[in-house]
Amino acid sequence: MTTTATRTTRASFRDGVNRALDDAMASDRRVIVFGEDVADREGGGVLTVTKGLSEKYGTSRVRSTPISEQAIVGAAVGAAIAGARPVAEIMLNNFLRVAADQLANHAAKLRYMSGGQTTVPLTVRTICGAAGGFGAQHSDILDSEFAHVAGLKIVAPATPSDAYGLLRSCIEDEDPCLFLEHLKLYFGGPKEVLADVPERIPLGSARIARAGTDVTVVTYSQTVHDALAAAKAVAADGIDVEVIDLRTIAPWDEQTVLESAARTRRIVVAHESAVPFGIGGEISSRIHEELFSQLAGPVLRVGSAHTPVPFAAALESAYLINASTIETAIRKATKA
Amino acid sequence: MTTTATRTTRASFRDGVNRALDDAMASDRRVIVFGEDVADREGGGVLTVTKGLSEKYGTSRVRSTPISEQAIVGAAVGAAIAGARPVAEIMLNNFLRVAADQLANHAAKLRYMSGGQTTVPLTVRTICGAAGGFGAQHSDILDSEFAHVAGLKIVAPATPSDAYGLLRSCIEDEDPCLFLEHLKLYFGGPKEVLADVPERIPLGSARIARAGTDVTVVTYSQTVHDALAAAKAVAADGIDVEVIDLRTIAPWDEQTVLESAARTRRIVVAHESAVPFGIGGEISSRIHEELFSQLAGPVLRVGSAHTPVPFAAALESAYLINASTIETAIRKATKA
Amino acid sequence: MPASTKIISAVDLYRTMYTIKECDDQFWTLMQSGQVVLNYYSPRGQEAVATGICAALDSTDYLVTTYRGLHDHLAKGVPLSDLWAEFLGRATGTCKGKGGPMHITHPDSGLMVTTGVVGSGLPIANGFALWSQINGDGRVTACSFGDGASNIGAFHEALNLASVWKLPVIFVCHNNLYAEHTALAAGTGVTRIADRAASYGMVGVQVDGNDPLAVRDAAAEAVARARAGEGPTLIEAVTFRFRGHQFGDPGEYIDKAEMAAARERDPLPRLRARLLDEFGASPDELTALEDEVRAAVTQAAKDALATPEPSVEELFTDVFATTAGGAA
Amino acid sequence: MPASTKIISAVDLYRTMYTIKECDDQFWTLMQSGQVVLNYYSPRGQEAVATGICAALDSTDYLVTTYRGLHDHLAKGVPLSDLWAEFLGRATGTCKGKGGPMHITHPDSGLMVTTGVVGSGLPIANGFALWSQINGDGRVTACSFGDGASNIGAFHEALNLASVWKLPVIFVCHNNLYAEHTALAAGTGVTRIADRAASYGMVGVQVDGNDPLAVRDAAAEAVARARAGEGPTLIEAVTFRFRGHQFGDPGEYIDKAEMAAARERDPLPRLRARLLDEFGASPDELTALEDEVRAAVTQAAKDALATPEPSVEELFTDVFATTAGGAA
Ligand SMILES: Cc1ncc(C[n+]2csc(CCOP(=O)(O)OP(=O)(O)O)c2C)c(N)n1
Ligand SMILES: Cc1ncc(C[n+]2csc(CCOP(=O)(O)OP(=O)(O)O)c2C)c(N)n1
Ligand SMILES: [Mg+2]
Ligand SMILES: [Mg+2]
Repeated sequence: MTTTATRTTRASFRDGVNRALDDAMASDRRVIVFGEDVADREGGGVLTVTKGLSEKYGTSRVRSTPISEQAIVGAAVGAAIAGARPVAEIMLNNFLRVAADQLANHAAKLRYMSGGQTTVPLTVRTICGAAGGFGAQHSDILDSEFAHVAGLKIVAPATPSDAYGLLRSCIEDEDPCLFLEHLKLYFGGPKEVLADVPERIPLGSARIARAGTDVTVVTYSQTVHDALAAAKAVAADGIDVEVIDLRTIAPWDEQTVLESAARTRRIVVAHESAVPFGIGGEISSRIHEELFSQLAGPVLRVGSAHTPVPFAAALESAYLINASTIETAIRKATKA
Repeated sequence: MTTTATRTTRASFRDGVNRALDDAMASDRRVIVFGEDVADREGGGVLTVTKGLSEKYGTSRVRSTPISEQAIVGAAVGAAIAGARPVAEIMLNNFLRVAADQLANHAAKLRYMSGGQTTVPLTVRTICGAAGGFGAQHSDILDSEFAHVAGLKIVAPATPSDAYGLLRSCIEDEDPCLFLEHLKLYFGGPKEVLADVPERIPLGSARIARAGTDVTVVTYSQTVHDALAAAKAVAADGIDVEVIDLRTIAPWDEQTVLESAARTRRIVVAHESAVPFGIGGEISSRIHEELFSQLAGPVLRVGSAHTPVPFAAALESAYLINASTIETAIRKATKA
Repeated sequence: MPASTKIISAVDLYRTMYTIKECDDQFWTLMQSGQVVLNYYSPRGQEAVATGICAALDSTDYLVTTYRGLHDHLAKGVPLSDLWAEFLGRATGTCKGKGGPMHITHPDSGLMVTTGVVGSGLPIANGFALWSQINGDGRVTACSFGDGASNIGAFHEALNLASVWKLPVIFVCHNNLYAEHTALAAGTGVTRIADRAASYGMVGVQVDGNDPLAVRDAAAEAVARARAGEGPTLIEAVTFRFRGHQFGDPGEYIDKAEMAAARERDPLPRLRARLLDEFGASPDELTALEDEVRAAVTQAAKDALATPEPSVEELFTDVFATTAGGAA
Repeated sequence: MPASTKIISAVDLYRTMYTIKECDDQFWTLMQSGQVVLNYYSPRGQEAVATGICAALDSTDYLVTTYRGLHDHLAKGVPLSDLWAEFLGRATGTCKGKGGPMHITHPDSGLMVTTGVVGSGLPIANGFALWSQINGDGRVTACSFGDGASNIGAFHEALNLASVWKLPVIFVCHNNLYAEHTALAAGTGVTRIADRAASYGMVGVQVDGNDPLAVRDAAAEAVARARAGEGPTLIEAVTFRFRGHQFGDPGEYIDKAEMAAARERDPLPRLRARLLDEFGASPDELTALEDEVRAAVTQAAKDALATPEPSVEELFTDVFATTAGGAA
């Protein structure tokens, strides 16, 4: 069900996230927001994503924090168990590596360890991905590092409306959610007209970003746009590509993927983080396990280079997955 | 090349690790050891793995540390760049989650970021795995959490001689190595007679733990023993299983695995950590990518439950992968 | 009833302490006999810390503790039977046997989190206090941790954040002078852990952790400060650990004379003597109390041993509270 | 030559500071004109800290710094041309263009690690100092970090370990009063960061970070302490950051009066005035020095702009030093 859009201004990815936070705070007093520089005195975040929130909801519910990622995620864990709906911001997902204990040893497990007595409905928002020369320590995507952890949900939207709808769902979800926002989507990602009351997107449900019949590309986050560009490029040669935007990485929408794969029999999995031991391994394996005898050829995986992210612009772009990497894989898949 | 064994006492896994450290320290003054409780005043580690080292090599080279995992791994990073060969102990791999930044953002990347000017030849030894009711925060195996990180080598031995040989290789290697020691191997793992000068085992090379013709089981660490038990169980029915012990998880020995898979055409990947987004996804995907049309059926994956590790003995054993889980998968694979 | 007006007699404190000691003794006996196999971290020697702190807390106040948490669990009011059952991994345990001794949670008594990761409880305790502060529910959160934990990063981040936000939280360092096998001075750059409070502009107090009344008084002050919105307190309660780090640790690294001196300060006989000397208790009364406690603990142990382990289906429950649409 | 006997004139300090300022100005101009696109963290205002510290270090001593590291890189002696080339991502850069400004390494000048993760340099600095201590090479390691970094866990763990092991390391807090957009008091529970040294039984000193001579003297004492085996020192150098957190930050959160007052303390005009008034330098001499520096920087910029980016093959080199047997 799509709500009729009445606004005419086009919303950026930032707008989608900002409005989701705003609407969530307006509708539920349990929603609180904290992270480095997120209050308005500090500019509403380095990308102004939280701008206006502390002015509107007060500095008790919207707080800038010290540079203390363990304290940030830990505070979210405790507050969530106590009854709040914390949305903690970790500036870049690379810094989750100092707070991984709170997320993976605690947030993900406390419900289970308590035998279901307590729940941990927190959301950790964080920026991921390579763009514009931030170098090796600021550009990773920690998707597979956390997907393996039982008890976490991982969400990675590609569009403003999905950012809105998925973030609302994360905040309303009873479980800990990691919300990955690709940096590139903040700079030049597509804009969309958002409805007055944009719809929520359920977790765990993929979106057919482009329907097609010949090859399925399974992807998520920023790479969705590269996949769409690749689909467009091969369309000229009569190759009709279906692009599935997973939106939720864990738990992912197996049903939608398997249905599409059964139809097209040719599948490419594409994501920005490296292929080895990446998310694609799970998707590829599940497709083989379920559809082995029906496939025209093996599921192909493409990603960025399995190296740290280099600084120099020429190297960064050589490192990164892009439309042409995906196009090559699509063409290879059609040969099978 | 196997050196003739002249000692007659049978060495435990602990002995293998302890001797590797001892021999490494004796042969190279750059080797230093530190971690919580590792010096002899503190008993040589909670499992006495480092016992005798500080008495023999002094408390300058063998040091107990405060409970400060970031400081421990960080000290290893700096010392390694400076010219030492640090072997840092993180008591349990779950605690690496507080030090993941030092390992994944720093140790793994500093060589690359420096353009090859500096190397980071450190080894982090740590215990992993479920055994004996340690519960959800002490029993994980963080294999896939780190395998995705470019620049790290990950090693997981199954036997005393491999523990020895691989640990020596890690210490001598120019790159950062994560050395995963399964807790169960310290309690009731198999014993072996070690040679006077046991051989080093090269990193990245798998071992055929059992040669067979019908099905290949790819595994590592403690699960090797479960796989061997499963192989024995099905042998009675004439199913001849080849068991490959990867020994090194990253980079893994694709060649050995692919050769075996091409021969048997039926493959099971088995490991203790959960299947979803686990190591098996990579191995399975690579086999499909390379041998798709030659396989008798899809590569099967088995692991423990995708849940936090439960405490109660009945639940812990229901959680864990075991010989019969693997046996079931082997039988299923032979049906293809 | 706010803690400040709560009247807990010295005899009540003794009852709690004796319950802790008795549980510990009975676990120990069961383990020694091999009837029970457990990764067990004894609080023997530290009874007065938990008891004194919890005497200053209301039942609705929160407590976050560690693997060495039995004393805290009992002092905060986790029911004996549920606790025993959880320690033994039974279906009737607080956490259905899924958490175990290192992960006791019992919200009804305010025992919110027990963590097995050193130092990780402190940031979480802040979260409880944060929500109390925003919510205005007047609750205070206490958080237990060890001397060794004061060297880990999470301690630093948590105390700093609590101070900057003036959170209603009390950080309670159970300084038993050892972190596993490492003596305080070997791992800690400071002698008095309470002094570390100065790094955060926080009040820090050191108390005799073997004196439950002294601990209670320090805690009551900290609770009052927290409830008044004046922020957190660091309490260092100096005590000792009589049974090594965990069951099976022979404790060879502890000097005999040090151990003997510590035994002189055993909080249980000490309080008992004071009850008789200063508080007018009679020997009979105390013996009766002890017998009663022993009987209750014996019963809890018996019941726990008789209850079944959780059914195997429980393995897959409680991972998520809500299952997402297309979830596997 | 041990630092203690190294004679660095005030004019030499000025030369270093002026080089830093000049590099910063030229980067800024190139970015403003759009010729260069960079994630750039200006050290403008903090020149005296890096210069004073490095004046007390030998070239064989180690320095570990952060993303805001240009002042440290230059003061420690990283050659202008290599540094410029790396900042611009060129093949001739210190790190072949693979590291970039946030990850400068140049072992020849003792600049060992530049990290982009707040606080993470401190544990690594300990590692360098540890090996010097074991190895007996007499080197000292200095480590730069910000005021905001003093709130992260790694800071705490590193200072404690350094103290317990008496490592030859100097922790240098460049207190520019802001952590990104957050003012010191909003995130830090203590007013004087140097006071945090007490938590580790460590010497802590606060110095005027706008006075290179004062910084040098404090550093020289710390270096002497470290070389004598007497352990680490925490130096807090109070300074300011004139150009916001990073290029593109309008700095709206900084009060105008505060900025104006800080500008009064700008270390460059201040040292220049002292050189003329106290040290007998002539205006011509200083102008000549400035011209010379400016020309050298202009040349380095020009050369860097003219050198090629690394070739695409470099993407895959330097991941591992040794490729394992069956490696992919
Ligand atoms: C982060 C982390 N590192 C190491 C351990 C292993 N460990 C468990 S208890 C302990 C000692 C803790 O000492 P202290 O904080 O003094 O508490 P105590 O055990 O004395 O109560 C250690 C090192 C752990 N659980 N978590
Ligand atoms: C662990 C971590 N958290 C957050 C960031 C993002 N970040 C980069 S610089 C910075 C501010 C650091 O402030 P301070 O330590 O005072 O140093 P300054 O930038 O003032 O030199 C922050 C929050 C980071 N790089 N690393
Ligand atoms: Mg202790
Ligand atoms: Mg600063």
